[in-house]
Amino acid sequence: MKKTVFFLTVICVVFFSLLPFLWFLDTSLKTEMEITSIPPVLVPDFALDFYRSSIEHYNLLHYLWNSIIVAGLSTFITLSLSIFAGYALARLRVKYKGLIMGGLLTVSMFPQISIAGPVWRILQSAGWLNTYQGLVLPYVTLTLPLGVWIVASFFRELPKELEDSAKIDGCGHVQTLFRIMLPLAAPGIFTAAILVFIYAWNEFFFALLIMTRQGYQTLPVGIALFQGEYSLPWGEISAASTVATIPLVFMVFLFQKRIVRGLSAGAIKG
Amino acid sequence: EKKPEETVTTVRFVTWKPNQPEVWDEIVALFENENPDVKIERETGPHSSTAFHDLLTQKLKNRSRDVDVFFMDVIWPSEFAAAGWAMPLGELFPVSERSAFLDGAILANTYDGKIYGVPLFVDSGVLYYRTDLLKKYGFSPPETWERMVDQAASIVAGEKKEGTGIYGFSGQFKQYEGLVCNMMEYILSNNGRMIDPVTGKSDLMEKASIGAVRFVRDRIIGNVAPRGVLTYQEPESLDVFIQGKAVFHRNWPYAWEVSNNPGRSAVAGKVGISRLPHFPGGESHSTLGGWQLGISSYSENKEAAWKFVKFLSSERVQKIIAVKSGKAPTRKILYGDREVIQANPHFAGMRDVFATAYPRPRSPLYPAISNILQRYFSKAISDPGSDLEKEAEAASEEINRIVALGR
Amino acid sequence: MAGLRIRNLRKSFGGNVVIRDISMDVPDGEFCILLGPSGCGKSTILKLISGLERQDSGEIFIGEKEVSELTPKERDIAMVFQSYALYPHLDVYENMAFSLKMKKMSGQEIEKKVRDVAELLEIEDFLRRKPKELSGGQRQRVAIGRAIVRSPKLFLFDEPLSNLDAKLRASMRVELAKLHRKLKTTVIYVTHDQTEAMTLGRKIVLLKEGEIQQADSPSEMYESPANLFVASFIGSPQINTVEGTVEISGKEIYFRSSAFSTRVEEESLREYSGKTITIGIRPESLMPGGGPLKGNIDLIERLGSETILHTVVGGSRLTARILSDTDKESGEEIAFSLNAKGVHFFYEGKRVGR
Amino acid sequence: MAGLRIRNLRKSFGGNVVIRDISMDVPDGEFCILLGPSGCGKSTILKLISGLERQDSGEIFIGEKEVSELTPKERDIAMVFQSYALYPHLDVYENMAFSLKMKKMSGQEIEKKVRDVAELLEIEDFLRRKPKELSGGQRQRVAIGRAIVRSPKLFLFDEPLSNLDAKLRASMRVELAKLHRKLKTTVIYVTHDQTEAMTLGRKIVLLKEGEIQQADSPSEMYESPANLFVASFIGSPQINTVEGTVEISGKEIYFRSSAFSTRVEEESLREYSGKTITIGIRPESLMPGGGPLKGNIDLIERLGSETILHTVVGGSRLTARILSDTDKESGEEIAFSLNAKGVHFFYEGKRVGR
Amino acid sequence: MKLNLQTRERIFAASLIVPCFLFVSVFAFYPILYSFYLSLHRIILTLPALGQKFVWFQNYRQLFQDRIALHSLTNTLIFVFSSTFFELIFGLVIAMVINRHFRGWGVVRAAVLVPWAIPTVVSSQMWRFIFNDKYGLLNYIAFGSDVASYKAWLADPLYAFLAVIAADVWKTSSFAGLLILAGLQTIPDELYESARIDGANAWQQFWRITLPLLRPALLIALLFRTMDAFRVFDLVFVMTQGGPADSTNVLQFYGYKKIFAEGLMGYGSTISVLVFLITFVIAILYIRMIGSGLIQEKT
Ligand SMILES: Nc1ncnc2c1ncn2[C@@H]1O[C@H](COP(=O)(O)OP(=O)(O)OP(=O)(O)O)[C@@H](O)[C@H]1O
Ligand SMILES: Nc1ncnc2c1ncn2[C@@H]1O[C@H](COP(=O)(O)OP(=O)(O)OP(=O)(O)O)[C@@H](O)[C@H]1O
Ligand SMILES: [Mg+2]
Ligand SMILES: [Mg+2]
Repeated sequence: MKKTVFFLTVICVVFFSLLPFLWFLDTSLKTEMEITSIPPVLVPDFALDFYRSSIEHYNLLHYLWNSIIVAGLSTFITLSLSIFAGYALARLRVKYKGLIMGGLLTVSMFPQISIAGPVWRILQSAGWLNTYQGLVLPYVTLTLPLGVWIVASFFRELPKELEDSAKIDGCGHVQTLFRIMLPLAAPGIFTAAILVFIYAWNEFFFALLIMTRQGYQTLPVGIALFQGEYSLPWGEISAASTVATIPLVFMVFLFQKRIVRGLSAGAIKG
Repeated sequence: EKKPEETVTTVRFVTWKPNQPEVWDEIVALFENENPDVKIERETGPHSSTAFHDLLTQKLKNRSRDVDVFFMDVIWPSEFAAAGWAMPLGELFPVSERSAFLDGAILANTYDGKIYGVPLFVDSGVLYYRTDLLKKYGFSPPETWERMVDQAASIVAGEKKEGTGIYGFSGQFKQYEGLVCNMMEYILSNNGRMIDPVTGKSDLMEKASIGAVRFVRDRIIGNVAPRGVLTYQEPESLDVFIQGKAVFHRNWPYAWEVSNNPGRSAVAGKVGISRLPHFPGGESHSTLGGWQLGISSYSENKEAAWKFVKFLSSERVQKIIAVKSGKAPTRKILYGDREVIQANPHFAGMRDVFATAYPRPRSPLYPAISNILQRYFSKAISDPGSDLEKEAEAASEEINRIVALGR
Repeated sequence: MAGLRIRNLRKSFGGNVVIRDISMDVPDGEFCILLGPSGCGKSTILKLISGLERQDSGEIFIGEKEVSELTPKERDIAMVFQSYALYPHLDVYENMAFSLKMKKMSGQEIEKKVRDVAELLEIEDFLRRKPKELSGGQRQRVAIGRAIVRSPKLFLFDEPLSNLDAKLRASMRVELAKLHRKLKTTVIYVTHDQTEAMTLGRKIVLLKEGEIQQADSPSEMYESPANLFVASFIGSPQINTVEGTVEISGKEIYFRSSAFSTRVEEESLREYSGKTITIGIRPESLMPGGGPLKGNIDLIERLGSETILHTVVGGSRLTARILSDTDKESGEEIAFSLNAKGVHFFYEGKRVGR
Repeated sequence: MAGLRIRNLRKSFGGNVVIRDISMDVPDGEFCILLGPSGCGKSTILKLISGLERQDSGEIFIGEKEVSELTPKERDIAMVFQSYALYPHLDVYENMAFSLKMKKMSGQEIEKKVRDVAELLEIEDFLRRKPKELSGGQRQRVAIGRAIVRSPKLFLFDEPLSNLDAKLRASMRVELAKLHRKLKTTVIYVTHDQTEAMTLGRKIVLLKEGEIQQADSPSEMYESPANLFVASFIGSPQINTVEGTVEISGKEIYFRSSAFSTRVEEESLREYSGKTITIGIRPESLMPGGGPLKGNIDLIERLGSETILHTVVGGSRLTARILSDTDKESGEEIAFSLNAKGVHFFYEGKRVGR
Repeated sequence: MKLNLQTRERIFAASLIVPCFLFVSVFAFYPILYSFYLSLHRIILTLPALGQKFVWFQNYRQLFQDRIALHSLTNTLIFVFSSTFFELIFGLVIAMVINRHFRGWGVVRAAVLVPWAIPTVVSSQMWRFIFNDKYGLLNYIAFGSDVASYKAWLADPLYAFLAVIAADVWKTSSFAGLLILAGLQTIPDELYESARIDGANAWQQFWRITLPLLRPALLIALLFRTMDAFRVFDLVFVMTQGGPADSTNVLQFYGYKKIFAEGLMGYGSTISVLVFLITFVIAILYIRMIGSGLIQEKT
């Protein structure tokens, strides 16, 4: 009895979590006629028309490519910086450590609007609107706190003795970081990378402001601004959305453990 | 090997995603053929006017060099002129040339006595209706809004009896620029006004204005039109019509082509078009829409850019556009052109509509004003219990404050 | 190989003084134990010696060289940690080879050294395993091997056995002692386990709150504790302590407390006549079978080879330890006499006499 | 108060049999110890008794009542956990009152009970503190108090002392023993520490892999281990074991191994003539000062009150324990005689004779 | 002279942190100050001729008279409180479900994470489609094939607001759930065993053990979600554009409109500053609580 209730709850939770996505996935495989039909068609035609059309008419591949570049670059830069800063903050004598960590945490909570205007002006005067670096730089800034916190918390969990041991064995700081700490914190770094990637992949506000040229727009901007003439192109929207979502769904299913750990490290442990 | 770069100038044209991309491909190809020294690079933005505005103005605020020629919605020239984004055309586009264009369209491009854009095609609100249904119930196209509502109501009731679900009317009532266009038509046709053209102050509190808004709220929304229209822009509202789910439909001229295209429309051949209705004692007024070509002040290729603008707005190209994609031309002469009329029989009676179409308030602060208007209208029509006088007063105050800012 | 000399070492962490003025000498080749309760600064001393922390003042000599300004790398020492601190991503061989690689030793030389040490420690068979595939005792051996392979001047051990279970600890203790006999390198060994300290060290340095209480051989420390702290810290069950006064009655000296009175043969107490002193009685020095200490048995703990009697004598709890079993039962009366060997007197914490 | 009777208890976790057919009786008021190495199923038995887990088969009686179908609540037992499991958000008073509140006892009654128990355990002073503001020993007391306050039929203790340091453990051990004397409630006490088991229990049940090896009094278990496992598990240092064969030479019986040969006075060995048996010698039964077991001292551990001699006798390592110090040094020769009291023989793991 | 060991370490540490610090300064701290600076000026991008006039706190005065701004603020607050409230409730359910181990547990946990991972823009489009007035799934579920009674959810001020909340709750409950889960997992099993022996039933265990012990985790989840909910933008942008009748207009969207659509850089910056101040206060609270949480954990 108890078990039944429990499993019903589980099923409900899973169902509601997946329903909208599955519905969109379903929609993307339908035909124009099926989309608008009442009652809704459950088993689609598996027509790939919408995918074709969103590639041919709506620049889907461009968006995809831009998203990959922007998210990839942001992840790479953020992680490189996070590793250094995270190591220093977790392990080295740093003055005002609490202040720095607290400051970083605050940054991660800045509402975009409160920095949007000035950031936009800075990028404008640098001539970096509509460039990859123009979007990557704010992304790096906004994801750094997350990256540093997670990486630092993983570093902090490594026993201090390992580092002491390495130093006695003859490593300097840099060697200790690269030969001992880095390989050991690899899972943490990977976790941070996943989270940063997801953030950069999903970010909309800055992408909307900074990437005004279609050739540079990322998937979220593309999807948000999708508009046809005669009707909202729901088929294409759902196709593009599916394309934008599938990689994330894969990541979630492959790395859920790490993600959960990373999120709670970032939040609870702080 | 550097030569081709030196001789070929690239003109960057910021446009939205056109209805018939092939027409534009053809036109651009034609131009490049005739002007081998100029290459056109097109960048397409979103089709929504607001989104396109945001995109374009951000480029211009950025003094981006990758804009030479751009489309302007009819409400933008003042803003673009005041901001210094659009280049004044002055000598390039002398008064003598301008007279060949529709007066309203030219007016819309004028700010502070200078002209900043060349109108390429005009839009104005028109009423589409289902010829078959009107005939079936013995109605003729309505002259007044009251009539339209009554006709719609009886047709809906009649069809319902036969088991066909149909709405009376569809238009654009989402909180966005199109809402201002739609609402202005009701207000003007009740002898009301939104903004005093001289002082720039709000006239929303006038009885006529409020009356028109009240009519929309009480008689249209949720009555002959489904409440869903509150979320509709052009595409959604047209969708309802071409699926045969609305008797009347307010839209721009482009919808004619679409709704009569059997490949896309379920009501092809059963669509009629007429001037918009008016209130008793008023006159039918459409909102002037349409798109202009502007040249960026920051363009490095102004000469080539003008060449392209001139080409696009020339009689023959406007004709191509009119014939092939059903856009209403801005050159008066084309309304007498046989081919144009043949392709767009509805243009014949439309010249007057276009000629009398009324532009929206011209102000560099129009975006802010428009946002206030949108808010006011949206609030007014979506909440049946709202106190219109109070809302109008509040909106007026805000508009006046914004207008004062620019002083 | 080299001796260690420390002079006036001080260290505080943010206002909290952890090491206060410590000086000690460890001759070349000696096995020296740092013993003390948790938090007394044992690990801190090792960190100062190794250069992982910098002292506030004082000097550290390894051999004849003052090393305070040297990095850990330059001090040429090896350290074994409580948690072993094996590099989890490297296998046993690589763990042991790591410090040699850092020294840019040639591959061949490294190979030879590692193999030799592995043989010595009998860990040749799992050179290719990762640390997590080893048992606790094996890990401990690898950690020691990693230290040995460098042939350092000085070994530092920080509670290397405290993560092992009791049985393994006992056997590793024996092995460590033998290893030191073989290598003869100077060892500084930290522990808070007195058994370990007593069995391993030639010399024990007993610390409390960053200060040296006594530095002596194990048996000296047990038999002649410098003060009450040392007497209480060393020995299990703990020494019994009772406060009382010294009374002189002619030639005889008496210790009188509320619990009991007894004559004592300790001439040096004469000068404390009338003063309050503390008597300390080792549990095995309480000999049952008649005597001046009369009381009741509270509880008997029979440990097989020995028996612990918890008794109450005149209101004071005294613990006695006898090697045989007893036929007494809880609640019965009992009387003890004292064996002078395990009886000490303390005045204001310091030991008096003998 | 009630006794405990267990019959043919079995439990497996997902195919992994953890308890195989255990039966035991604990008379009312007895202090019974469950002893065994880690993972042998001790905690599982407690969980089955308390009803936190359900056995696969077998019966559990508390008093005269079969309780298998009852919830933990209905069994009227109390349990003390190794981690204390105090509710961190409740203060000491509320922790102790919790189970009474659940029973819907009146506030006054609760107050009285809690105060009484607090007095008994000397924790009145911190009734308003949260668990995290208490020391380990205090927490332990609160956990015990929480159990006592309910006056349950049965106490279950799951390694309650293993989180404490050695000294505190020793003193809590004594307190627990006294408490039991006072309350006289039946106690089932789990530990893997043999000292605890030996000192606390009237009766020890020694488990291995879910099976009872021996259930006996502490001294019986030390002096007459049922098998080799019991002999090795109980006693520290561990019993010395050497394999060898029985040889009969007329009236005399000899034990011969590669390490040594000795005559034994154990008539029952006669029937194992020629067979391989194991001799077990308690360290204190190896008496130095001449005898048939001749070897070398490998290492001497001086523990103050006693001395452990690690020796090698004919290739076998033997550990001896003497109560006094010795004047011998490592490397010297030594000879032992055997004290028959601590010598046992095992054939195929089981004890032979006496 | 050779630098002291500790000094060398300090310099090394600083050099590791500096790049990170630069980024954050240039793209986060400086902009905040700059926003404040801008908010003291009248800057109208569409009227560059007016220049950049210093107007003291005029913009702020105006802000407090701006009905729409106050309305957006109210909307934002209602949105924040109601969405976090439901997120915590559902988060708690999710956490309790995935805290148990059962077969397929990993899959369930991953499934629960999906909404969190999906781009907000995409989920907004999904929900917009589900709420569609003509062929939305919700209408079908509610009214079946009775097309005539289909509701235009997003056309109704109340429903539109609820729809935005629903979309947000759907998307972020799982995140809240994960934070709560982290708290749940710190509660040792022994406490429950002990409570069972003490006679507490499942319900009593939940109220008397789980909930009080989850308090820190719940607070953290609450604050985390509150901060995030204040930044709502994507949902509104895609689903409603603030309409109908401003019923879904929120501060961040309003500020965006002011600055980037209407070109009122000065006035818009005032809103930026306001939003920042509100979130900053919450952030401080949050950091304090984490701080004390950490201290609690250690003892
Ligand atoms: N890095 C540090 N910062 C601040 N205080 C420290 C630091 N390291 C040690 N301490 C403090 O110095 C004191 C001595 O610590 P230390 O580690 O040397 O003790 P210990 O004798 O090794 O104890 P244990 O037996 O528990 O290992 C303790 O009070 C500890 O809190
Ligand atoms: N809930 C469970 N699910 C699966 N296996 C379990 C469970 N509980 C215990 N076990 C297994 O049962 C065996 C006995 O466990 P138990 O906890 O009773 O050992 P123990 O004697 O108490 O050991 P320790 O001294 O380490 O506490 C172990 O191998 C353990 O892995
Ligand atoms: Mg230490
Ligand atoms: Mg256990």
